[in-house]
Amino acid sequence: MSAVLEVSGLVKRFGGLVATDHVTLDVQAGEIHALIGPNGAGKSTLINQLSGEIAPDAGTIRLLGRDVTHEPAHARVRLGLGRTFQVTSLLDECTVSESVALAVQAHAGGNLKLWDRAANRTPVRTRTEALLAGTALEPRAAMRAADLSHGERKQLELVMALALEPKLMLLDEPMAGLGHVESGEMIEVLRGLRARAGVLLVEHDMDAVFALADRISVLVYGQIVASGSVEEIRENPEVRAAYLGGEDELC
Amino acid sequence: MRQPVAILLALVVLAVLPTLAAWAGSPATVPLATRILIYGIAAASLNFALGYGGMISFGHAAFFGIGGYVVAILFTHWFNEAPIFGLIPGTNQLLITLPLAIVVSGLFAAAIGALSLRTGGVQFIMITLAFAQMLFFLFVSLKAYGGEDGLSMRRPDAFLGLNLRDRPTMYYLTLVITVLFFAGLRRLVRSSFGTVLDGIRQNERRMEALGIATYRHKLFAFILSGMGVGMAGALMANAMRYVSPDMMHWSRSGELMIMVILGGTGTLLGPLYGAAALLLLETWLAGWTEHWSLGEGLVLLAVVMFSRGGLIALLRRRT
Amino acid sequence: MILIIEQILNGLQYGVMLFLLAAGLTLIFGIMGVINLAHGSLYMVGAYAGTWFAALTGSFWLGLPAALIAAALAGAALELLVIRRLYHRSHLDQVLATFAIILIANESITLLFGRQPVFTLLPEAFSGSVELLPGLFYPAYRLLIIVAGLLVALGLSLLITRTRIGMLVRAGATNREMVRVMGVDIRMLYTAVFGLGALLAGLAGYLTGPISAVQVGMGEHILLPAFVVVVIGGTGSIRGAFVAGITLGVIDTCLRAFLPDLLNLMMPVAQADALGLGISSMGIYLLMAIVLLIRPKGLFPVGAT
Amino acid sequence: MKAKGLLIGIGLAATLALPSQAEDAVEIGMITTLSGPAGYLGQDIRDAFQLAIDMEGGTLGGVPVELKVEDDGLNPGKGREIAEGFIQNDGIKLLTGIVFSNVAMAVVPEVLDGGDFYVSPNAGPSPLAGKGCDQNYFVVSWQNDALHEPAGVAASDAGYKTAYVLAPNYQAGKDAIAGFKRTFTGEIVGETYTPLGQTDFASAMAEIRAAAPDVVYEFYPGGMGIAFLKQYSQAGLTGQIPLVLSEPSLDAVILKAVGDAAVGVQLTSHWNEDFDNASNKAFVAAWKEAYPDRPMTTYASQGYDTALLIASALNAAGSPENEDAFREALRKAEFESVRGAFKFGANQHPIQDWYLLKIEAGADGSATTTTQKKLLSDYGDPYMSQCKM
Repeated sequence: MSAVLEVSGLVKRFGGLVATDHVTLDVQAGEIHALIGPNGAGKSTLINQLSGEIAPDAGTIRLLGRDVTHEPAHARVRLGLGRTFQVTSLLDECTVSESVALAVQAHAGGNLKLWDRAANRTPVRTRTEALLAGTALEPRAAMRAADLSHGERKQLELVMALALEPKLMLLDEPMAGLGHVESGEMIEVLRGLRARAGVLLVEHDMDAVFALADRISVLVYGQIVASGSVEEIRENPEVRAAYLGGEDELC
Repeated sequence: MRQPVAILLALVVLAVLPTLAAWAGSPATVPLATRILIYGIAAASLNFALGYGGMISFGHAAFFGIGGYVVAILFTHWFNEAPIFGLIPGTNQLLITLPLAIVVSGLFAAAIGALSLRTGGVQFIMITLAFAQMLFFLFVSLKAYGGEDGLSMRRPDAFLGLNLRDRPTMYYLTLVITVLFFAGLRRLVRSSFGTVLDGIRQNERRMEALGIATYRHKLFAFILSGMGVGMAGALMANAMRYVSPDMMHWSRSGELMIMVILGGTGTLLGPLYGAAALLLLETWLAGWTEHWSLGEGLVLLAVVMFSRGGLIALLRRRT
Repeated sequence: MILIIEQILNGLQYGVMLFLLAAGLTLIFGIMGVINLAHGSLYMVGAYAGTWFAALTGSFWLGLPAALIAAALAGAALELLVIRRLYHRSHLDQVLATFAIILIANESITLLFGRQPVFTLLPEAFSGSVELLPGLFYPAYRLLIIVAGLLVALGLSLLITRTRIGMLVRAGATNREMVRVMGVDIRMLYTAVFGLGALLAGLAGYLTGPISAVQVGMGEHILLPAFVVVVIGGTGSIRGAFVAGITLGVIDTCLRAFLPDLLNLMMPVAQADALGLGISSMGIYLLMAIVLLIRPKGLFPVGAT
Repeated sequence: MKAKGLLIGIGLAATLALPSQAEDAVEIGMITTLSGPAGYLGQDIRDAFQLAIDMEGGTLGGVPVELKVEDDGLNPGKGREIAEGFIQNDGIKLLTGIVFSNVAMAVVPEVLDGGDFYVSPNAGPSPLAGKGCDQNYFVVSWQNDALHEPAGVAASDAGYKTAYVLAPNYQAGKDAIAGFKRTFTGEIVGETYTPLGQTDFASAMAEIRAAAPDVVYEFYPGGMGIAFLKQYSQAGLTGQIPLVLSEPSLDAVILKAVGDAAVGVQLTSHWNEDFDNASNKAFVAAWKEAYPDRPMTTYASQGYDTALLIASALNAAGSPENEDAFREALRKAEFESVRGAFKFGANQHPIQDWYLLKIEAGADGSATTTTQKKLLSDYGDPYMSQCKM
């Protein structure tokens, strides 16, 4: 196993508030590493630093062994990072297949070609069809992203991220707002991801976390207070006290 | 499959326009149509940045002026047989001046775009305006090139032995360039780059997450857009045989923007319709009353209040 | 030394003027998200209405309320009839609509008052110069403008920080939804803010009459600098508009006054003159470009949106 | 989508419609600036020109004429468009009216290349006065340079040794300063160019006071001039440092807007309302009757003179169609100019007298401009020798 993501000593301050307090963690290839923590713990801030949208004040981020601390977001994507957003962020005017095709094209390159016909790029089309094949989105291929249901939008984001063939996936609450059935489907999809990439999963849905995660880290007030296997975290008295509190707050 | 038919029909009308105008005893329609086509190119180029790329530039008249001045300055130096800085000889060959105008406008667009694209929203609108104003003031104070009074060209540039002084000839040249331009633009919009640009307009953060260096792509689009406007400016210099800082005035930027909005933002031919509508409206109103701007204001207001998406949307709704 | 103080006062006066216009613009943009190119027309309406009434009554002071009322009414009417329908449209539609308003306003004024610039009264008590320091004579009327502008700034800041309306305005600038949620009649608030902005523009227009020309299109010259102030100050921020207005006024004035001489020290006269001229013509635009390159959201950005 | 094609077709067809056919009347096309801050200049030119026609009962020189006026909006491109419509659609051979040099530069060469006539009632840009002169191009007003030189003469004449000069930072402004400097014999102690359109001159006032010159010369036409004079007065400089200006910086409209603040200012011009000649008296009386509320500007006098010049040529040639006869008649300039003596130089720009005027508090309390003395006789312009026709 090799680390696809290594974070060490990451610090981010907003004024007096320390949103990320010397965070050190890693994600191995083929592993789902879940990051949990109460609201306001700094999970989104951390994710945004990892993706390159916020610059950290200190610490380093290494992606596949390369220091990307000062690389912009798109450069990290080029190196093999894929992500989904907490609030889905799609191209609302594009259809499902156009969206995926654009992701495929973005990955394939040739984005500065002025004189080709994007719609006629056969490899892009084939790959798009392959990515959509068998997913719940396949029958929705001609639908505009804006008209999809919430769960379908979440899925589309995931497919678009996968089109980039990432080595590391940052998933920011993929279960949020999903119904029971949809959640079940999403868990299955995510489980399938493990074979393709390392995953850093930020999630509130504890059932999903316990079902999927190989390792769990707990973030409280910007600090990692515990890290370990599912069982270790379940049993960790410190975690229970600091974060989990009562069982009722688990979900 | 009626669209090709319609376009073909329009082309036929445009092709026989000079004959039609002569027959109707209204030859001034030809230079007017020439100007409409040129403004159409400029507005469509602006639309590439504005409608397709989501970059609301309030300074594109700068490139229009730059394109025009490249032609006029080269002509003046050629005419006076005085090389620029004693080094670069002037020329009156359209085959040199037109590409050069495009390149120089592109360079200015690169510089202005590179700085302006660091901002966004209303700040972007204002900073592009600021750069255009700076260029405007620069040319107003350039005594060597006529300052405020502008530069006159005794003759238009030479091109393949054609007499561009002849209005129908200039018109046909412009028409051919316009057709090529719009065919090229159509292709550009549907290219890989055009697709990516469309994505950036819709959701820049998403495109960044797909690994697209959005800044670089936007800049590239901004440069292409500036080049198109510069080409239009160069054509205008030839059609008018005159350039002045007025071409760069902020109200010209506004006019180009109005053509785009009037015709339909983010549509291929909308800006051309917008240019035609605005110029025809002005010509018609001005011939009718000296208080034409009141009429123009009311018409523009009515268009924006009662139609969304400009003339092209109105047309689509009718058919 | 005296020259420097005098130029700073001049800059202050110009800055105050810019602030009066920018305050309205920045509120309208910050709260309603509308780019109002027609703000200069409201400035013109105030100037014409006030000057006309002053000429009719023979009193500068009676013209003042006329200017304020006319501008505020024009602003409110503009909001009710046109702007209100554009809140949900793109900036582009707003630009087009307000540009159309400029055309309509200019031509209407031409039809009503003719093309000639109109004569403006100067209040008798303020017609001369005051000796502020030994050797420093300063036009009394300009002092009046400075004082009036500073008082308005103070009043506005009290209004914004101490009253319910002000609270709503602030809330609106940061988060439009919040105001709506609070159950406030947002339409009334919008009309009121627009009217207030128009009133300030009308005040600026009327005050500028005696030192400048009241003529058609007078608003367009000052519109661009006012927008520059809004952008430099940070859209939606009254404080930003104030700081940026005053700073810009002073810097612009001083640049024009002292830059050629300063450059003279460093290079030959001819070059220094040309360069100084160029820079001072572009002055405010250059300044804005620099500010935006360093702080893309302006000096005092409002909210996080 | 077939409407696409139709739109273009209909739109262009609309402009094809209605070519107005001339009856017997000679059509004169007037392109002038009627909108925006400078709109009053074009308005005065147009109204005075029309006044001359009306005074003759619809004719000029006995020939029925029809004046077609369009507003160029101070936009060179628009001016050009109007010219093309006049010439090509309406078959008009005689154009006039342009106020501003930049519009003239875009329009005049086009008119002349087609062999048509242009008679300028105002703008007289230098490129068209020297090497670029043309047999069909006549300027009734003045050549731009000549407009400002008399002010320098007046200042020297009055014995001023030091002068402070100001103008907006554009070509006309620099030309004005150059013109003044050419004829001023004293020393220039300060030279300030302000951004075009700027109407706040506070910093300049401070510098003028500091420089303490004998005389100040400024070139600020229109609204800028109004602002300058008001601020000059408020700064307490009026009465302390005299102003000597050329006409555009203090025309009658500016004077009316400024009022008493301008009393004492000296001015050079080629015309004033109080000129004592029959033609001028008739003009003043007719204007006062037609426009009792509007001050009389030199622009109006130039528009009127232009009409009279054209009348004289129409009288001789009948129509501009008789090109050679018409041109010959224009050249002779046999008309009673409201400014008295008038003739054309080799470049068909005026050779005329320049006068010193002064603003004085009038009997009825309002400031008026009175003629002091003749400053220069038979004064031409520096470009005459360069013109080869």
